[in-house]
Parts: sequence; structure tokens; C-alpha cells
Amino acid sequence: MSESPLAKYNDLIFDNYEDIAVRYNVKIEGPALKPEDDPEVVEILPKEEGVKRSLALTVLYGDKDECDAQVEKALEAGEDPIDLINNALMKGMDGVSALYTKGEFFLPDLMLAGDAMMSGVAICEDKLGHKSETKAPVMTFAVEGDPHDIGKNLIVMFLNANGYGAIDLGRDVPTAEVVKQAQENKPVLMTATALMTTTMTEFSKIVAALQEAGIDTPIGCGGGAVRRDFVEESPQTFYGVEAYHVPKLADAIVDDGKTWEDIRNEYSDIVGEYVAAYS
Amino acid sequence: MSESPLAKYNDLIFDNYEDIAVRYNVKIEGPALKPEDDPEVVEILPKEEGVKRSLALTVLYGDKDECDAQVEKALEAGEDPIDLINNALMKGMDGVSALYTKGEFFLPDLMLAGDAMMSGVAICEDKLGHKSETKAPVMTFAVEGDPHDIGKNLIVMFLNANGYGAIDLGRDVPTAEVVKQAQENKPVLMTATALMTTTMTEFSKIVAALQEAGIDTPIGCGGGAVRRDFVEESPQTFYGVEAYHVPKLADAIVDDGKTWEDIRNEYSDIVGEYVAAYS
Amino acid sequence: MVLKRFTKMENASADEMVFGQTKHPVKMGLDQVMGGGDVVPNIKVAPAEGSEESIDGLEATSKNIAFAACERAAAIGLPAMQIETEHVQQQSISREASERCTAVTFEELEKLHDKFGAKVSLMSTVADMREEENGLRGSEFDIAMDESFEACAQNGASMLCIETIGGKVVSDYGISRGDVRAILYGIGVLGSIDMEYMWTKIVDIAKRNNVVPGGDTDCAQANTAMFLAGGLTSKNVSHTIAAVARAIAGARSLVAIECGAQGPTKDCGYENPIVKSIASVPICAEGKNATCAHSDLMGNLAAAVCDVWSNESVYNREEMGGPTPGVWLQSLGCECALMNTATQIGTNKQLRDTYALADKYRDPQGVILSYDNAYEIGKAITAEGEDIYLRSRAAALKAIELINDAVDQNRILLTRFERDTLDSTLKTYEQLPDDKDKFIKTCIKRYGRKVKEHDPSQYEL
Amino acid sequence: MVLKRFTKMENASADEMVFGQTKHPVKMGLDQVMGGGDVVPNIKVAPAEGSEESIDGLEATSKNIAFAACERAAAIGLPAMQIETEHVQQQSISREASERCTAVTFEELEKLHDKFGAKVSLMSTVADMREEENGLRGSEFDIAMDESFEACAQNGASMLCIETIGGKVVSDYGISRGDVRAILYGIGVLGSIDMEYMWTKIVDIAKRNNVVPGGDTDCAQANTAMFLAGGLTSKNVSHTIAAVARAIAGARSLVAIECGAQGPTKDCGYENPIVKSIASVPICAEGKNATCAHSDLMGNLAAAVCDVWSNESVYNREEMGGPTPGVWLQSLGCECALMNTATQIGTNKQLRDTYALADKYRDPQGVILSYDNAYEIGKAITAEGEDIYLRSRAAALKAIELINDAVDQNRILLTRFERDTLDSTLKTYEQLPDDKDKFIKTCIKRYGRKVKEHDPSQYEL
Ligand SMILES: [Zn+2]
Ligand SMILES: [Zn+2]
Ligand SMILES: [Zn+2]
Repeated sequence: MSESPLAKYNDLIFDNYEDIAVRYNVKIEGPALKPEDDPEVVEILPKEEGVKRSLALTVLYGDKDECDAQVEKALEAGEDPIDLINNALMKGMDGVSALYTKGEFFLPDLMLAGDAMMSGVAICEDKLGHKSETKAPVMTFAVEGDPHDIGKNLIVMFLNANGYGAIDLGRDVPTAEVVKQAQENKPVLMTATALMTTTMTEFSKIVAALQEAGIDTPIGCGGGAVRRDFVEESPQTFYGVEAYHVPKLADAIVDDGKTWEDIRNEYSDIVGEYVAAYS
Repeated sequence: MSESPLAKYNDLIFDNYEDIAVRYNVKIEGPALKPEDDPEVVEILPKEEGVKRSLALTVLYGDKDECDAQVEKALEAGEDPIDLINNALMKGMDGVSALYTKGEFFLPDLMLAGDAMMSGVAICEDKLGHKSETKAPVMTFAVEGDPHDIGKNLIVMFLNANGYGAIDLGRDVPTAEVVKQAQENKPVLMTATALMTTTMTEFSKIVAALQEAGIDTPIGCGGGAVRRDFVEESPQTFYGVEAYHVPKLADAIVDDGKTWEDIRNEYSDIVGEYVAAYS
Repeated sequence: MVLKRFTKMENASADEMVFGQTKHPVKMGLDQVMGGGDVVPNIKVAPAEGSEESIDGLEATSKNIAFAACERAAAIGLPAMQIETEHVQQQSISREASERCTAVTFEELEKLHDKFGAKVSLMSTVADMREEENGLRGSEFDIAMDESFEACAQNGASMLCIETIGGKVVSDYGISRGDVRAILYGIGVLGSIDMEYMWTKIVDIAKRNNVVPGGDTDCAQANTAMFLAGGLTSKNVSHTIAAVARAIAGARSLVAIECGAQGPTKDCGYENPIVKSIASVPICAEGKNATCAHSDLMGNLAAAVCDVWSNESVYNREEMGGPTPGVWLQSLGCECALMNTATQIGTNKQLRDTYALADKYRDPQGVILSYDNAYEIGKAITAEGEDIYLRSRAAALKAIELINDAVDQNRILLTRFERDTLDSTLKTYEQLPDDKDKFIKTCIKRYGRKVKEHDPSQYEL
Repeated sequence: MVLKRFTKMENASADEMVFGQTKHPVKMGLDQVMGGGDVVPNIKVAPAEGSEESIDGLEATSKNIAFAACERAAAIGLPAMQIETEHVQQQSISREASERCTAVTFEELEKLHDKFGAKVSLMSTVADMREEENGLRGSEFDIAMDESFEACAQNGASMLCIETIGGKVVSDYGISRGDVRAILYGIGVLGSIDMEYMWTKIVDIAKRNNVVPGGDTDCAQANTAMFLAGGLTSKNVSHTIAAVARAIAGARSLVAIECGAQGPTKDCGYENPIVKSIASVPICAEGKNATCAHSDLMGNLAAAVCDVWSNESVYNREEMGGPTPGVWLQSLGCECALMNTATQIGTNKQLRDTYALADKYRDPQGVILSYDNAYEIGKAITAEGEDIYLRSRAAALKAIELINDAVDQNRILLTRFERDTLDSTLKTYEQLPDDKDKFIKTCIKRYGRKVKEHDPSQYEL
């Protein structure tokens, strides 16, 4: 490697690089802990050694292959599939969510754990012969004309991880399809995402079509170029700030009967953090 | 004077300063003309040598003292004050407006000419014993809480220069006062100016108070931090972009019966230029 | 009170002036030093429309702005930041509003400091609500402002600032008519006298409360000239007269320092390089990262010798890139990082000169505010330092000379309007009396008549 | 078509790279040269909400944006500017919309040129509307895009650009799960193959119509990683993986040039310094003056070797400082003036280095995009230049090495997450086969199953 033209500055810059930029992420990092030793996670995971704790740990570590194998084995050994879902797989996922929320876990941890959990649930459901209970159905889609769906995929993952039944319509979804699926699935909440100024205008069209069909389900709208003030020009909507807020917003609807108007007024309280756009 | 630390760059920079900044104002400047020789002004000013042409020229040159003296002399000599106003003083001012519009004259030319013209008119009115006719009354003010009035002063000057009777309420004007004066003066148009985000909110309060009093005069709102979208949240208003647009907007109301809604829709056409905020 | 007027330069040469460095650094806030080596970003966001309806609303908008700014500072690794709260009238008029808005803003800054170790401070700028016709001294507004300063100082403000409006009614008249005598009287004499009144009080409040007395700006006067002068294609105020007004503003804004203010002075004081050349106090400045608020012709030049770098003002709303407090703080923070890197690796003087030359000949205003010429104007001011009138006139004459030199050396071309107004300004100023009282007497006679709001008694004249 | 792959560097050393200068300048528009000495501002504004409802609306918003930008350019004396029209779907889907929006924008630029002599050009970027599951090749959208390119080229576009999305479905999967094999396959292999398909067509259209084939960006992939990685305090994607994805993007985005594109490449291609190091074509970049659109950790560094300087995107609306096209153009124009001044007075390399060092150690992404390290990655790419897979992997391995060097030399500290993901990425990449076909075969098997939209036949695989 040839010498960098920047090398001549080496002696000058490194002693005081903190006057230029501070790597706060490194600066505030706490001591390393095994995920299962985190005090909050300790409370969540099955404490007793055995199949359920072991299964929860495979989700915590996002190990889908191992998770699948352990689920199969447990079912063969006569474990109750509902019990495995609720007291092993979901517990592992709750631990993941807790670690993500406090900043110890990252997106890939969450995605891989979600993949493992969903796969384990599917095997249990096979055994059951029907779908397991979810808290409620929530419908997700990226609006017509918008090919971007990574944000929507995050929402799906957070919903599943929190016990909601995510009905994912995909991306570039026509308004008519949204209405049809809403009629069929009767979701308690929908999320519409858009990345561009000219696709966020779909929100108002969707609201109009839903109202014509007599559907008043709250719609959380968000994504790249989306602004709260624009979203709120349409009734029935609220502005969604972060993907991980969605399950909390769904809880507010399901558990506390909150309306879209309540959500607009109480967003920060509902998601449990100060949100600049909503304060 | 000590040598500038920048002197060492002198040889390097001046040959190609146009790659850094171009003084377009200098670059596109046309040949110098005496103002009265401008082809458009030639058409406006009284052509015949004599007291009226001479008086118009004192306005064109913004020479208030000379203007006053000539008006006094002309009145003593038996000239008709109305004739002097309409065919001498106002013609000079029309010439000034034409030169300002085409970019040959600048604000001080306009202000000094306006001072001269208004002073000449006042002397004529003294002689008449009453106010001279104006096209129509227009009311101007800076809203309550706003001590900035230079923009409003420009509007007053443009209105007077164009034959409107400007009723200037001054700055920091309470809403109640606006209503009272509007009732008394029955203006065809009002202009409200504000410099700050938190004083532009006065616009909607003024509109509400006027509506309660049954006054539906259009209100042009503008100034420093004012945005079109904010202004247009209130009925009866439009967003004023430049002070010199105001007489043209008044003409549209007086001559063509335009409403505030028309002005919102046709702003660029009315002022005769492409206006980004209104296109 | 007898002021210690500046009669010599704190900088031995123009070359001693550079961004981030002063001979009189100022400690403030939590671990922050201004003018002590690093340039610090200063973010300022206008309260949202409607928030002024209630104190709750003002407090909420203050928290919202501070939260968004602090969040971004942490996200991008800014070592230091300052928030400026520039009061709207509804904040300054109410002691409670001043208290609560200040406290909630400082609380967010404190969290940023405590969690991440960022260096932070809060600049509190009280609105000058006074109107000359209703009394500059002892009026209700004047008293409310004193209260507001106290309230800020006791609730988290690191420093106190103001944009005083003394002389504005006269200078406005002069600016719109090209009457340069009115400009000299309004800015150089009336502005300076009013600043002495206000700053004596502010320095006292700051000292009693152990916070820093910051500085002023000739926003009300020289910025009116600059904004009306506008871009190259604008046809309102002459850019050469705007330049002369700015030079006079240098003599005026210095008064805050003479009263005991320590800086940083206010961002929109484009005359700050002149003040810094004389007093070597930290200055705040704004330019290419303040286009949200206004357009000027000195976007880079304004950074050349700044110590704090500001966005001037912006609506509090969402951009695609996030809330505006974060968006504009990031632009500012990047520019500060560039300057601070330059300081560390020794390219700071080259960067300073590159900033200056990028705009020095774009417009006559750039000619006189380039730090080398600002230094010359500073020398002209200190040579007559004891007399507010003579030093203001000296600043103006030096500015005219510097512009004419640049023209003679073929570095800048003027339009006819700029040329004519500069020539007539020179002629007018050369013919003025050398005696302050004589000048004032003529002006009172002239502008007492022409400017109906002007009340000489408000200046003890 | 057999491409001429880059197997050696056009720049003899990293030090030859500097903003504004390239070995292959490109003439375009009216009197404009990119990469020929001066850096040019590139302003880009999103069509107003609702304008997409009709072609009239799209044309009106285009005119509005161009008018406001041109007016500001004249007002502040910008010698040169470029407008970029980045199509929304409604513009690219309709030949008429493409024609009219292009024509009306160019008309405003032409007026600016004719009245003032400003150097101007128009970058037209067609929206990549294709979806892998519905066909990347020969689908309706693909054909509409060809038409749109033609329409732009024939109605005033100075250059043609696109942000191709080939491989995105796989890289998205990889980015959100930290699956670095998917990232290498999605960006390095699929992205490169799709670019070859698209750029062969675009270069052909450009040549037939006598306009410049510009360039691409890995917006769809590496920017997804960068945006999800977010700020220092974000907890989504690893910043070391984002850095590795960016290095791979360098190998990918080079394909446009290999197909005959001449630059400037697209602003949001943060991999552009790597492309420039290899091909010495002009590049467009964005950073501290694009905070309106997004937040990144390389606000200054991105300017170090740019030739065109962009704001990325902004809502078309009013600020206190005027309409956003003017507001952001002015910030950009100031930065360009700074760079161009530096070039004239010979402080350009110092400024370049100051830009680079301001961010080089703020984040691992900065480490590898600092022009000196970008040059090293360029060398790694050209050493394997003939093989899109091997050169992508080489870029990734070099990036890992460069980050590890910086850590070893104590210039940057990594978080545990960054450290762990970097180590595992290295391990994964070291264990990959040296044979492209073998790698592709495994990937098809693996991701054909995991990513339901992925269709290898769209890449002729
Ligand atoms: Zn100000
Ligand atoms: Zn200010
Ligand atoms: Zn992009």
C-alpha cells in the first residue's frame, strides 16, 4: 500500500480527534453481558432448565435450524404445541424485544429471532391443524407506486414478534386491493408506507376508498418522505414515526379502545417515549 | 495600511474570479440614459416644455424642495391644482414607477419621488380646500406585536404613487383597531404585514374579527417569515409576494372586480410576472 | 457610568484573527469554552405557529426543538453545541414564559451532557420590544425585558443577548431613501447611545446571576439595509450604502463589549469581524448554513473568523431528513467539524483565506467584511475610539476607501447605482462637522421633523 | 456486448484525486464542463404533493422549481449550476410527462444562460420502476423507461442517469439480517449484471441523441444499508457491514462507466470516490448540504473529491429564506465557491484533506470512503477487474482490512456489534469459493428459497 496523502497529518490529529467527532456509541457502551443474563431477560425467559427454556434460547440467539429441530423433538415427545408457542417461542421473542428496546440487540438479531420464532410457530400450527391465536389481525402494505418495502417488512416482524397476526399485502398495492383485503380480514389497524412525496398522496385516496366502503379502521402512515402534517390532512390516519411503535399502537387500540384521534393526541404517551414530531 | 494576509493570493485569483462569482448586476447593465430620455418615460411625461413638464421632472428627480417651490409658483400663476396633480405630479411619478419596474430606478429614487409628489399634492389640496380624488382607499398596517414596518412603508409609497389613497395605521396595530378603521374607511383592500412566525398568527385573528363585524374586504398578507400556505389557511386572504405588487392587486379589485379567491388563482397573471410561490 | 472605550486593537495584526480563536475565550454552560480553539454550532428554531397562544404552548415548542437538536447531536457525534432561544414577544413579556422556556431547554441540554458528555450551552436572547415613540427607557416593555433577562439567567441560560433597536426609526428612514446622514446618526450615534443604556443593565443582571453577558447585533439597522439591498439583481437599496452602514455598525456593536459584554456576540451581526478585530472576543456568525432564514452574499466569508456558527432561524417542522432542528444543526455541525479539523491539522489559515476570498469580491459588502479589511476598519474606529460619532464616521470613510481601492485595483466592478451612491456618500461624510454635538444638533433638527417617531429625549439628547 | 473492464487505475496515485478535477472531463448543456476544474452545484427538488395527479401538474411543478432555482442563481452570482430532475414514477411512465417536464425545466435554464451567461445543464434521472418479480427485462416498465430516456434526451436533457435496482430484493434480505453473503451476491453479482443490461441500452440512447450518458448509484442497496445503519446511536444495521456493502457497491457502480457512461455519476452514490479513483470520471456527491433529505456521517468527507455537489432532495415549499430550490441551491453554491476558490489559490489539496479528516474516523464508513482508502479499494477492484464477483469480494476484503488497520492504529474504536459483525464478515468472505459460477450456484439455491421475489432468470442466470 502506498503512503496516504493524509499520513502527514497523523501526528497532528489523533490526540484531539474528540474535538472533531465523538463516537458516542462506543463511549457509552456498557459492559458485555450474555443476552440471557440481562436482568430484564432473566425475568422473561422460563427459569427452569428444560425444553422450554432451551427453545426460548434458540429464539433469543436467532438460530432457526436449531429451533426447528427442538420444536420437532419436543412435539414428538408429546409437548403441547400451544404451550410451546406461548411459553417458549414467544418468551424468547419477548426477550429479544426487550433487548432491542434497550439498545442491546440490533435489527439482525430481531429479524433472525423473528424468522426462528415464526418457523417454530408454523411447525406447532401444523401439529395443531390450525392457526394459533393472535392478539388481533393487523394489515400492512406499501402503497401503489412505491416499490420500497424494507420499512414495511420491519413492521411485519415487530407485529409477529408481539403476538399480532400480520397480514402483509406486500408493496405497490393498489387501493382497490387494500379495500378488498380490509373487508375480508377485518384488521384492527392498517399500516401504509410510502417513500416518496408523490406516493404519500395515496394515503388520502385510500382513506376515501375505505370510507366509501364503510371501513373506519385506523391507518398508520409513515415512511421516507412522509410528514405528519400531510398525513393528518386525511381523517382516520395518524403518522407513524418508528416501525417498533406499531405493536404498542395496536395494543392501545385493542386493549384500551383508542381511536385514531386518541392516537394523534397521545402518541408519545402510547409509545412510551418523547417523540419530537408528536410533541 | 499593513499588507493583507490575502495579498499573497492576488496573482492567483483575479484572472478567473468569474469561476467563483459573477457580478451579473454589472454584467448585464445597459448603457446609461438620462431618466427623462428613457423611451417609456418619454411617452409618459408631458411633452410640451412648460410648467407641467418641469414639475413632472422635479418628481422624476425626487427633488422635493424644488417641487414645492414650483407648485407654489404655478398655483400663484393661476394653474388648476387638479390639473397639476393629475397631469404633472402624477405623470412624474408614473415615470418613476416605470423606471423602477424595468430596473433602472431604485428604491430611494422611488421614495424621494414619492415624498416630492405627496408634498406637491398636499400643497395643491390646501389650495383646493379638500382632498383630491384617489382611485380608492387601501388600508395598510403591521400586525399587533410586530414592530417592523419597512415593508409596510414601501406598500404605502407604491399605493400613493399609483393614485390610491393609502390609509396607514402604522405598526403593532391591535385587531380591534383594524376593525374600527375598516368600518370607518371602507377600504377596497387591506394589507397586513408581519415579520415573525408568531406574529403571522395574527392574520387569522384579524380575519375572524372582520368576519364577525361583517367586513369581507380582501386582505393581502406578507412579510419576513410569512408563508403562503399559512396565510391561505384563513379565508378572505391572499399571500402578497412583493410590495410593488400591491397597486396591481388593487387595480384587479377595483377595475376587474376580482375577489380574494380570484387573486389566489390568478396572482401571477394579475401582477404580470411569474411568481414562484403562486405557480 | 463611564465606559472604557477601545482606543487600541487587541489583535496586533489581521493575521491573528482566525475562526475559533480569541484572546479572551469565554467559559459557559456545561464544559463549554467559546473562542478557545474550537468553533461551536449554534442552532436556533422559531417557535411553531400557534405556540405563542399559551405558556404551555411555548414551553412545549421549546422542549420539542431542544429535544430534536440534542438527539441529532448525539446521532452524528457532535462534541459540542449551543442552542439559542431567540424570544418572541410572548416569551419576553412574561416572566413565567421566560422561566419555563429557558428551564425546559436547558434540561434537554443537560441530559445530552450527562448521558454523552457533550459540551453544551444555552444562549438566551430577549426580544427588544421597545418602541421609540412609547419610550425606550423605563417603559413597560423596558421593565419587562429586565425581568425576562433575570428569569433566563436564573433558569439555565448560559449567556444573555439582545438585538437592540435604538436608532432604528431614523436609520430605516435613511436606508429607504439613501440618506446617509440619517444612517450615520441612527446607527452610529443613536444606536450606540441606546446600547450603552441597555448593556449597562444587562451586564449587571448577568454578573449578579453568574452568567455570561453575551453581545448584540445591528440586526435592526444594518441588516435592514443588507436585506433590502438583497441579491445582485435586486433594485432596492444600494449595496455600497449597505456596506457603509455595516462599517458604522461595527463601531456601534462594540459598545456592548465596552459595557462589559464578553461575547459571543449575536450571529446576525455581520459587523462582528470588525468587533472581533478590535476586542478579540468570540463572535457568532451565520452564512451559507443560514439560507433557511435569509439570502446574503457572504455565505463563506462570514465563517472566516467566527467562533460560533449559526443557522439564524428556521420553521420548526419536518423535512425528509428529519425535524428541522436536527437538519440544520447537522449542516452547522459539519461546517464546525471542517473548521476544527483545519485547526488541528494546521490548515486553518488557508481555510480562513479560502472562505474570505470566495466572497470578498462578490459584492462591496464582502470587500469591507473580509477580515483583513475589517481589521483596517477596526483600526479606524479605535483611532477615534472615545467619540461614538467620530469613530462611526471614521469606519464609514475607511469602508469607502477600501471599496474604492478594490475598484481601482480592478478587483471588483460596481454598478452605476453603487458607484453614484458611494461617491455621494463620501462627499456627504467629508462635509460633516468634526464635532459630535454639532452633528447631533443638526440631525435632531432634520430628523425630528422628517421621522415622526424619533424622540431625542429617549437618548438623553 | 463485451465490456472493457477496468483492470488498471486511471489515477496514478490517490493524491491525483481532488474535487473538480478528472482525467476525463465531460462537456454538456450550455457551456458547461464537469470535472474540468470547477465544482458545480446540483439542485434537486421533489415534485410538490398532488402535482403527480396530471401532466399539467407535473409540468407546472417542474417549471416552478426551475424558475426559483434560476432566480436565486442570478441573485447570488453563481457562475454555473445544474438542475437534476429525478423522476417520480408518474413522470417516467408517460412519454408526454417526460417530454414536457424536461422541456420546461430546460427552458428556464436556457433563459438564465441567455440573459446572464451562466453555465447550465440538466441531469435527467429516469425512475427505475421495474420489479424483479414482474420482470427486470422487457417488462412494460422496462420499455416505458426506454421511452422516457428517449423523451428526456430529445427535450433538453444534457445527460441521462438512473438508480438501478437490480439485486435489491436479495440485498435487502441480507442487510436486515446481517447476511453478508446475500449482500455480496445482491450488490456485487446481481447489481452488476443488471447494470450491464440497463446501461448498454442507456448509452445507446444517449449516443443516438447526442447527450451524455451520466451514471448510476447503488442507492437501492448500499444506501439502504447506510440509512438503516443510521446515526451513531441507531441500533439497526451494523456500520461495519454498511461500510463493506459500500465497498462492494464501488465494484458494482463502475459497470456504468464500463458500458460507456461518462459521468457525472449520481449524487447519492457514496461509493463514487472508488469509481473516480479507478475511472477518473466526474462524480456527483452529497453530504452536509443534503441534510434536508437524510442524515449521514460523512458530510464533509463526501465533498473531498466530488465534481458536482448536490442536496439530494427537498420538499418544494417556502422557507423564511425563500423557496427551497433557492435556499438549498445557495448552500450548495457557497460550498462550490469555497472549493473553486481553493482550486484557484492552490489551497485545494489542503481543503480536500480537511474535508476527508473531518469525517474519516467518525464512523467505519468514513474510513473506507476517505479518498486515500477509496483509492486502495479501487486498486483491489482493478486487480480482479475482469470478474464481477471476485472484484466485489476483493473490494469487501480490502475494506475490512482498512477498517482493521485503522482500529489497530488506534484511530477509531468500534462498538462490540461493529467488531463482531466485521469479524464474522471477514470469516464468511474468506471461506467463499474463488469461482464465480460456484458462488452464484450456491446463492441461487440459498436465496431462491429465502427471498421469494428473487428470479435468477432476470439476470440470465
Ligand atoms: Zn437578527
Ligand atoms: Zn436574529
Ligand atoms: Zn438515491
